[in-house]
Amino acid sequence: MSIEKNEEFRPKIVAFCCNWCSYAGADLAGSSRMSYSADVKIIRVPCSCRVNPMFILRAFERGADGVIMCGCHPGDCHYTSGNFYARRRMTLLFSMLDYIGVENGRTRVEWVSAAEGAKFSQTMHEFVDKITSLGKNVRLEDLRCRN
Amino acid sequence: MKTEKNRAEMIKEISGVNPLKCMKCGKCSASCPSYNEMDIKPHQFVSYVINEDIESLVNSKSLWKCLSCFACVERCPRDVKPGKLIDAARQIVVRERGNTYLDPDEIPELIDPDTPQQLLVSAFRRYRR
Amino acid sequence: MQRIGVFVCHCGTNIAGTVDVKKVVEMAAHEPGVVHAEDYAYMCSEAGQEKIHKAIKEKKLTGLVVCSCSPRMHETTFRNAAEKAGLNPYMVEIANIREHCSWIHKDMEEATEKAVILMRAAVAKVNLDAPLKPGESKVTKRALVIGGGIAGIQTALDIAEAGYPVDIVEKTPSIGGRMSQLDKTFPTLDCSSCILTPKMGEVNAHPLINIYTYSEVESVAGFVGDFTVEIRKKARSVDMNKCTGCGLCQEKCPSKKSLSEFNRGLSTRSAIYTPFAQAVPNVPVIDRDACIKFKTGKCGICSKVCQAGAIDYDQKDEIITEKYGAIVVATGFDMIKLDRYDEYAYSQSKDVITSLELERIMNAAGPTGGHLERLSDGKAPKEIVFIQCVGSRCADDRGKSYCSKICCMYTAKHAMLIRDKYPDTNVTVFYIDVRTPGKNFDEFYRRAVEDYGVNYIKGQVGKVIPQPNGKLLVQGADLIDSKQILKEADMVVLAAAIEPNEGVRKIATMLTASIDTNNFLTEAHAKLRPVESPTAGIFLSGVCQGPKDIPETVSQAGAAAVKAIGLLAKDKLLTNPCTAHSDELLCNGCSQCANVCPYGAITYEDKEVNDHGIRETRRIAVVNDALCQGCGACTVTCPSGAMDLQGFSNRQILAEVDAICR
Amino acid sequence: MQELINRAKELLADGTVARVLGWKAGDLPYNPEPAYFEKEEDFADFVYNGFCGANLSKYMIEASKLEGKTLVCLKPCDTYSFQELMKEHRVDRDKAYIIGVGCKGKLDIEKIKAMGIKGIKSISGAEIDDEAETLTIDTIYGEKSCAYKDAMLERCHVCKGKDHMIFDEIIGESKETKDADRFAEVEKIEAMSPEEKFAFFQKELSKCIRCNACRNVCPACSCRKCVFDSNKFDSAQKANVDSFEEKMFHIIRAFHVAGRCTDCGECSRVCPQGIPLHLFNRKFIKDINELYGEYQAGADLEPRTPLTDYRFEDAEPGIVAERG
Repeated sequence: MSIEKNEEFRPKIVAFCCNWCSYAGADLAGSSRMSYSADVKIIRVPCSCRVNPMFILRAFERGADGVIMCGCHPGDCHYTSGNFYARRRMTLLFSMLDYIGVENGRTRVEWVSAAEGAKFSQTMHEFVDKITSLGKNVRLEDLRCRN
Repeated sequence: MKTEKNRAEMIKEISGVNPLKCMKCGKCSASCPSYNEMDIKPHQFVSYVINEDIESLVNSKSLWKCLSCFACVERCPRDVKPGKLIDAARQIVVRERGNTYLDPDEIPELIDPDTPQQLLVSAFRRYRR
Repeated sequence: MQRIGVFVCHCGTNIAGTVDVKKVVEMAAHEPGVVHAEDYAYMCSEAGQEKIHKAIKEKKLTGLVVCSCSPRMHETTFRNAAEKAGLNPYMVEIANIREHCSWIHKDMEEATEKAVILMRAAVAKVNLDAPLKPGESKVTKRALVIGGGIAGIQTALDIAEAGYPVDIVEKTPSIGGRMSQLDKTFPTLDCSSCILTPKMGEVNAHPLINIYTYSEVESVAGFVGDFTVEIRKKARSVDMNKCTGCGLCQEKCPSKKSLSEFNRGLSTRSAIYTPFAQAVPNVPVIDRDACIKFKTGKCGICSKVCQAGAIDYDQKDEIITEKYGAIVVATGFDMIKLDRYDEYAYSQSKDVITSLELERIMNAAGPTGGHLERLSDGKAPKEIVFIQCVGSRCADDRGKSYCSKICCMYTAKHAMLIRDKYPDTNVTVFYIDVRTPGKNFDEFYRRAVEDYGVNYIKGQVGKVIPQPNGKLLVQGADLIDSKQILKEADMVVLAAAIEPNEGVRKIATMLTASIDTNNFLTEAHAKLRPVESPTAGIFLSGVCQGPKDIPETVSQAGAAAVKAIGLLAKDKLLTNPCTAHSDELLCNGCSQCANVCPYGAITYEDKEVNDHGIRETRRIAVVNDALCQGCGACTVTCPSGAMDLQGFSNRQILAEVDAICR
Repeated sequence: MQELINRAKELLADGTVARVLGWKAGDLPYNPEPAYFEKEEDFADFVYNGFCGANLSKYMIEASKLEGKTLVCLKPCDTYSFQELMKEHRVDRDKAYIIGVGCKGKLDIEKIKAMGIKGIKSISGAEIDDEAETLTIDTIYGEKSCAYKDAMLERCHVCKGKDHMIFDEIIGESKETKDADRFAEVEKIEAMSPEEKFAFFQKELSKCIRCNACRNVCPACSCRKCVFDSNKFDSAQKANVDSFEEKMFHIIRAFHVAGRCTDCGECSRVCPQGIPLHLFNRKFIKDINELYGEYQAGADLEPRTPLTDYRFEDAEPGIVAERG
């Protein structure tokens, strides 16, 4: 039985990276040429506390298959307490998404410092594999946006 | 006859070791109790595997001198586990020679009384796999 | 509608190598609002910026998108280029198609598609940009140096030389740090205290430098130019103004059993002590855990013998609050703990010592008065073995993954000094590689080998076994002669790895300075800004930033001082204009945002508001632009979206999300 | 109830209050409406019985802007909302004269109808001073009766307790009605498989017609201009075309009130489609209690709410995946 793979499923992944740590970590992963899948697109935010649950739900609504938010390690935040608030907010959001039946692998939070280029690339590899295994996001998508 | 390349690959796969991590510090040789009886020294196992010179490794005396006490594995600062490499080399020898495995009740006569207990333990560890 | 210009950089082949820049330009031309799109080999070059000026003037652009390297690299370059051509510098957005795209993807088609998406997101964002003007904030003309070692001393001296007041905060009772514990220094074999003590004197005498010893930083608030720091001056129980430093109290003090930290625990000291003779300030400290007066209430001999009446048992910790414009971290290093390296029998035998302990033993003011002797039986060692890279270059969790950089040189120094002073003592060094990267460093090492006959063996030591006869059996490998070495040694010296001083992580959290997993402070840029922390106003001096020797520490200390002086010389600083702003028509005045603001930049006032004809006074949130650092915590806590962040507004980020998911 | 009316008239007469905020009898016996009473004779159709479920705290936002004091009758669960609004400076404490009215559990007319009781002419046994054991309902098909408990609102079965958090005086006694675990329903849903959970909420939320009744009644959801109506967020869609938009609206609304929702149950009560909206808020309350320590919004005036506070050792978001 031959499963004809029409066009191989390419996940759309949005990554919110905080300007001081994880964005710098992504830069380091880039300059050290540590490759990861091209499906990940990075949006720069001043701090992980800037990420509003509305942005994440909007990303899913517009057809994203996975959303990952990266920030500084707790205690290292450039604004002293930003990532603590983000951590609580994201825990509640993920719990609510799990509550309404969305696979909880679709969202993730990872603390990456400016010196952890390898960890950033490794995290993106894991996340892309997880989302590819989960397949297309159908539960949180706005059908109008499917072009 | 398998080529040297995939024998080396097999050794790496069985032992789960990335030989490139070795920084040639020699701590494994320094910790090896049966260093002097060996022709190829523990710190050389890694370079023989990297250079894919498995033939000489397999025919070397040290293949059977290693007690599998894993002192080298314990102390290697780069987690290169030379003990596991030579162990994997032995596996290749055993596998290539067809299936003339030892059968359990042959063992008692083969062992002379003053074999070091450590040798038996490492033998069980190897064949248990 | 905005008139946007898109410039796509080749960056030589860095981008053009895996991204079809022509395709990106072609796709850019179709984006809404884009009236000009072109590519060029090096956008950050003069010629590249010239293209920007020309396009802005000719096409009267109102927004600019540059698809190039990371904004952390050239955002300021392109903003200045835009400003020179009359465009507000904050109407510029950067799409990172190098570090986040061309460098990490191999397939041309895949990388180009991603570059186009990133370009689209940047265009979507710039469409919603608004012109911003940076505000100003004041600069307190005073610097704080945390740590009183050679790094802190040198930085303080250089800053004070430029005429700015400096405070040094040192945790131990005296400045001097690790260098004061050394005997000689490489490569010149100067006596360490001979070159350090004059500097300590200079610092002590300098009118602009104020030294807080036996003190720690308690808390740091504020940001660049306006730090408010609380320093806890721990109670010394000795009045510093009265004490003449005669040392009588130390002699008479009956409690003599506590271990001297300065001598690495190899000798004892009295409860009231100064760490070493040349201590600055030369005022003793009472160790309240060891002092009999504090433990039992009896004794009090020191106050009786002190003619100056300087002893004051009920002295309390003092909190000093001070304002600073710049802070330099110079917290230094310490040796790693060797208790997990039992193959070297460090904790089993007293004759296995670390190199720092050897420094103290060979130092005239050390526990053995400068005579090289075994700590177990006091005899002179005839056979000494040095083991290099103990805990360094180790990938397992026992040690450190990095090379500690200074051990090869100081071991060569030790070997040379021992062979020179005790010619009949054999010295053997087990090494992996001898790293001597410095002026006169390799010549120094060759002198140890050629002139003093130090026996260098390429190979490591497997284990050290303390023998019943008191000697140490060293089992090592000689990779060159392919021999296993069994050597009986009288003394084994471990060149152990170095790590940042504990407590640096707490300071990094207070300063919000980023720090890596090895506890070294992360520099703003590894090559181009090695002495600044990414957090503005925080500078790094010495080993707190990475392993280095004294010459490098002193040069980095000077560099950190110059950076700090550069900051203090300014009367006012341009502040980040991307601050939060509350829309008075939407604000409920519910004060949720004030709870999350780390800088206390949000206040409330009752304001007369005309909301579509309804005129009433409402409680409105007001953001103080000088304090706000633009983190955005308030914008998410605000349910109605009244609070928005300029430069990263809700609609902009949503536009980027839409552009990416389209 | 008569005692309440006399007291209200007294305070109105001697001028301590300029108006009284209570309930006026509606056209049917089971739908009293909140109303202002300014003159003696208005009190003719003042009513306070088992159907007066509305939470009057939210009206106090506008009432605080009027001249003079307003007398407001607050049930025990309403007082939490009043304190939340005080915490956020939306109501003015000294513009309100609070009478803590007794409460024996409020009734849900949908439940009565669900029992097949139709054509209701009058209901007795729902008065505040009755024993609240059984309801006798006179309908055009004859007389029906049912137990008070079966007709009670879901929120009264998990009542937070009958003591008023804030009041100037208390009139009428209350009766304990809690007989169920507050998070039982939430736990039941959490135990379902992802497919079942998704199907459950898909079914429930697809009924949502975005009438915004839940938003209008919720005391915590009292922004001057809601984010879903302003252009601040590009989310101002009124008519929803796809299933996801209701989810987005209700999740974001639950997020905005998280840590501030007092679980007064009004959203579920007023929903014309009968969607159990309290399940969202209660899920957040359950998570906050488990992860960050017991917290009851409105129980005190402490400004720090769970989402504007933090501890170094908070759980990592990954815990959600581990908990499953």
